[in-house]
Amino acid sequence: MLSSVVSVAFHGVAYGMILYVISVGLSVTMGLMGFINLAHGVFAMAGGFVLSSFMARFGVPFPLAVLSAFVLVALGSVVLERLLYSRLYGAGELTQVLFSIGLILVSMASARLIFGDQAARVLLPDYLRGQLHMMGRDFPTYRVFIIFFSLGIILLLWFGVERTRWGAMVRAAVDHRAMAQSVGINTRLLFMATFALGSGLAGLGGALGADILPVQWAYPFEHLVYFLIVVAVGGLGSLRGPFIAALLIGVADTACKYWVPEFGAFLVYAATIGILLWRPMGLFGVRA
Amino acid sequence: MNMFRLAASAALALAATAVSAQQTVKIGFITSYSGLNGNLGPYMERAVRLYLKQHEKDLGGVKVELLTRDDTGPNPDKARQLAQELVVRDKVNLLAGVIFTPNAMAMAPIATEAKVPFVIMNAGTAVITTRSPYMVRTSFTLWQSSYPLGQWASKKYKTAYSLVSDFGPGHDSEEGFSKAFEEGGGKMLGKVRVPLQNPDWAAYMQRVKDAKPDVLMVFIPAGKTATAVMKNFSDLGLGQAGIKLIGPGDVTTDEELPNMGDVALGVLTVHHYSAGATRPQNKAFVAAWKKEYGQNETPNFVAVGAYDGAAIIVDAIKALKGNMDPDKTMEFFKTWKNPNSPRGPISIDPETRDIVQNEYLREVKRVGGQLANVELETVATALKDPWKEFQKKK
Amino acid sequence: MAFALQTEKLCKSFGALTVADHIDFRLEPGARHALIGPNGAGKTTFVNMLTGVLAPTSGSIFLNDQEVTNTSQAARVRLGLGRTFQITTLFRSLPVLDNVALAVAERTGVAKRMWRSASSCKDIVEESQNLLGVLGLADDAASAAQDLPYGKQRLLEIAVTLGLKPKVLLLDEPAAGVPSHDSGKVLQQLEKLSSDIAVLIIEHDMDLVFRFAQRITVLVQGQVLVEGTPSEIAGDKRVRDVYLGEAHV
Amino acid sequence: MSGYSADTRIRWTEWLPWVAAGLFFFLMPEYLSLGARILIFILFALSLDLILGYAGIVTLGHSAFFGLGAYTAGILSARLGVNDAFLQLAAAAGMSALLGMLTGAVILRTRALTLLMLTLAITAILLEIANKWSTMTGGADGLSGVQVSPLLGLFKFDLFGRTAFLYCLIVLFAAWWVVRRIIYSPYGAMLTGIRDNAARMHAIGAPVYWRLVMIYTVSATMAGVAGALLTQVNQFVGLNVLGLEPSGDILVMLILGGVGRLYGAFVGPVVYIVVQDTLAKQYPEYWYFGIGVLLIFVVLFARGGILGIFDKLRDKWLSHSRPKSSARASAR
Repeated sequence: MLSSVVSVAFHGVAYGMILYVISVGLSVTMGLMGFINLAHGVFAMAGGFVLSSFMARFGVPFPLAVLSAFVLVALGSVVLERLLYSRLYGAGELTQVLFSIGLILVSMASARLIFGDQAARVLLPDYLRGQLHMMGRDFPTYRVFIIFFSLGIILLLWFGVERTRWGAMVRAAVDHRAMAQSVGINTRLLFMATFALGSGLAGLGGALGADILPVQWAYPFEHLVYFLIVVAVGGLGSLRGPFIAALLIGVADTACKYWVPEFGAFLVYAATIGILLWRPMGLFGVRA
Repeated sequence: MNMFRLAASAALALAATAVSAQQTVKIGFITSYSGLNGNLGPYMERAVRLYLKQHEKDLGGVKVELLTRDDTGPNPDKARQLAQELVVRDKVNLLAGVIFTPNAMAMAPIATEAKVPFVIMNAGTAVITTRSPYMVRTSFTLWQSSYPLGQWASKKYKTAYSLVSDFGPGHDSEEGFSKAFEEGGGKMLGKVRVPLQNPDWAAYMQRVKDAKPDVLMVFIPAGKTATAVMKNFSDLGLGQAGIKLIGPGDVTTDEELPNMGDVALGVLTVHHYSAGATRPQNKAFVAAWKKEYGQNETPNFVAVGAYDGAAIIVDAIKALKGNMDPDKTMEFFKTWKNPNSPRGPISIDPETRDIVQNEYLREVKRVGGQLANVELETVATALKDPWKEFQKKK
Repeated sequence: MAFALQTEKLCKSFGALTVADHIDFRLEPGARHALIGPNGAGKTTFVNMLTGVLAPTSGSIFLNDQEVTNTSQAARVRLGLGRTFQITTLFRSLPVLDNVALAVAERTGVAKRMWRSASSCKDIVEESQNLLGVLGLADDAASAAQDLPYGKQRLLEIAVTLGLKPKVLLLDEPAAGVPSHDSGKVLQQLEKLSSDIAVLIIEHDMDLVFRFAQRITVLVQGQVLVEGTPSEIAGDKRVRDVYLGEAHV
Repeated sequence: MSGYSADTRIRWTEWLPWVAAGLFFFLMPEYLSLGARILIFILFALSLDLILGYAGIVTLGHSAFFGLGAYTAGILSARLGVNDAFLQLAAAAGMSALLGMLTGAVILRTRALTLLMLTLAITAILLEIANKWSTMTGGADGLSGVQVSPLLGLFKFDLFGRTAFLYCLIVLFAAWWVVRRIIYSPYGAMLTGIRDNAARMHAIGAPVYWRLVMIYTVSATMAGVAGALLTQVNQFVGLNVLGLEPSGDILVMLILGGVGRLYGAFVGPVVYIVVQDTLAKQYPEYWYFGIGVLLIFVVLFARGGILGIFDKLRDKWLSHSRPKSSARASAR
């Protein structure tokens, strides 16, 4: 019993980490820019495809391919932000919903045209395969890697937001947008940089997670609900909130599947409703 | 640039057949090009087009027109609307295609009411063909593969666990396998049904691992889900824990094998078709496929279901000389036999209008640097859908 | 005699910060009463407690001798308490007429009706037009509220509240943001208000306060400093200290 | 354009949809099944417009009511043998109203993303129930065996979809009439007030929350009727009537047509479904590319949806003849 608790916690945390790395950008862009960006999953999908095609076609080693996923997706998102998103800041949530659904459809069709119907092929390097044996249980090496790597990213991110000048500006802009503008923060540049970072992280998450959440052209729609739940339950504009929420969802989902698989996805949705009724702003929300 | 090639080849095929067109047989072809498992539709269409292209000269001047429609995934009302339009507006002689069970079920009343023969080329829930006397199936049922799988497994293993997707075919597979396994003296340690769209598989695999069965039977719809399952099976070390992975052929469909990589090696499945089968008819089929659609393309079980579906239609047209009276067509369908399908000899059971075929035990092996499902033995010959046979006995 | 509005030992604190400290306040029927005080004295908090936007920490509120400390905002409105907002709060995209009509319909209970057409509710439309006429907005009835000049928006704000036929009217800085040459117009309209209505005005414009009010309460740091007639207040040294002190700092 | 300044007489342009539907029936008899599908989605969009366009409630879970209505009608026939069309409609309306009232009472105190997620979670849970409770709902295989007796004992649902089309048209007409009355009523005016400024509505003494629950219930009822129609026309219910996808689709259709203007709910589904149907025949694997481009185009160049374009053109034209356009209570 105890050992199965350990396993459930472990798998849940690994899954939660992926969810967090993908979704945290969404929490920040939605909190900072007030943009209901349903198309966030597009960036995660792009990350997965970058990883897979770099490794399969150009023989790029795994670590470099992961890095490329982050960089390329971040750069690509800047183009989108300048061309499209920036025109719609403050355009009303309905317009943003319509736009982001349109973007999802276009990117799904494009991904299918370019990459075909199969899921992105990810062949992990040998040193990340197999199991680690600890405490009388086996733990898949790749998931252990995901947990530690994501933790590193998360700490780096938190440090950046809590301790740097850029972070201070972001926090100021999230809490008091008008004030931030009036004290001369270049919100245009700030938004762009933040958007790029958030999307880059999504790309990174999509690439890292491609072995667990297979990346295929239908990806942005399939996982949308989970990303949204993480953000809504965690609270907009917060870094900690979605982290707790992602872990909660990861562990709850895994526990439910392990012990009471006949309940399917009930638990996650019921928990979402419960938490949101208890705390309508999410666990750590700055604004609803 | 799939789209353009497809369109071009379609245009060519039509132009070619149009030369001596006195008579036209219209086929309303509904399948899934978009949405969940939208990747399967193109296999179906390509197979039909390939067969028509190979056999258009045998048609005696009768022109075949294929009207393709996208039902956008498991979307029964859409499928029904399309079928209705095809029948009413386009006045098709036949309906064909369909990946998903609910779509086929929703279309059944149309076939009955309009008396339009309906060739099901994939959807595999056993009960479908009972819903309309105008249905015939050229694909498979899940009982056909899962029941012999259970029989075979019960001879080699003592305990089993089943993991299936939570929808009709999944339920069929679970029931077929466990019935046979338990009849053969085996013991089911557990049965889990998994939501169709399930993000993370680790929890289920852990559950199975902790139950320590001899063998794990998996059915999930073909495609990327299968890859995810295989990877998790290997990541969690179920193989090292001494658990054998088996299933109907959907777990190791031919086109997904490259994505799975070495983790698939040694997986045993029972299915009616493998692209790697060495019978000459199949080699010819695979070669023609690669010639038509590219060297990296491989047909799969969806393709063969549709290929034989096209065969039954073409044979009917030949026999009836293009006069597709619905009842005569159905009479022809009911006695149809094809000893030379890429999957071996097949026929239609006159009573149930369902496919009768062989089932093969296969193992994933490396053949010439590529992974392939290699047929080891024939575990069932000329097998009728076991579910319907059991229903009769009741 | 019943008071139109009365508070007893009304307190509100946010954590360690006390913004209302045992306020005892009385508004007589038909009164013209002003509440003044330096910035941060707690005037807006006080108004928000009176109207039910904020719940007090302790103490009680009475409206015509009826305790309303815990009743909802909507219920207080039905008991005759109307308020305007410091920051203009209108139905910006709706026509001026509808801004008032919504309030009138709410008061008369017509707003719940789903089955007849709004524009055929002659009594509502006429009453709204009359109110607009009284406040000099008759010609603007068809414009969107957001298209009005700011001074007129302040008047519309009052018109909406008057549509509720309040017994007690709380005016939260009615002239805020209005150019000084226009604030006279606002005052003019205020002076025309029926004497049945008890008016409590919160205002920074001292000129307006002293011309309009018959009694003045001075609030400082959440406490009532002094209350009296305009001339008493004008002569009060403590009040002068507060304002002069503020002016010098 | 609703409220106390509105002219409530039916303008000649408002008859156009009905004339078009009539012409469609006679001129395109082969497209009637597509036509019935469009009518059903118009009704669904209309119900959404009532809460989204007029009361400002943004939801990703409106399929909960559509789906419940569809399953209620289906289960009534396939499991309980009640085949009377009007009984099925009434039952579907009743169940959806009940669900609307119950869920509305719980969730309508929240706003924005929270409300969006709560509505989404509710329809997702219903989807799970429909999937798991297969003895009642048929699960993922769908519920077949639904039958509808001939209407009034006379009109059978035929293969050409004539009866289905006219039946849907009549139900839609009735719903349109109800919705039109509501939005021009004091209640409708009050709803636009809530949408425009909920805080002000509180301050003039409106019990905002209960008013929202009420209209949410009305809207849910109507969505339930739309769902029941889909069941009756198809004689089948599939899981695809519940969950995120149908909710998102109907939201897109409505915004595409134009929100809060009554006829946006007519234009949106017509354009969306016709474009989808046409593109899907040409490019079955890539049709959603075209839809996506259409949506982005509308967002960038035609805020306020397709009807918004007409408004802009009219305003431009009017601005030549009149100095200033009058206030319009149109959508954001």
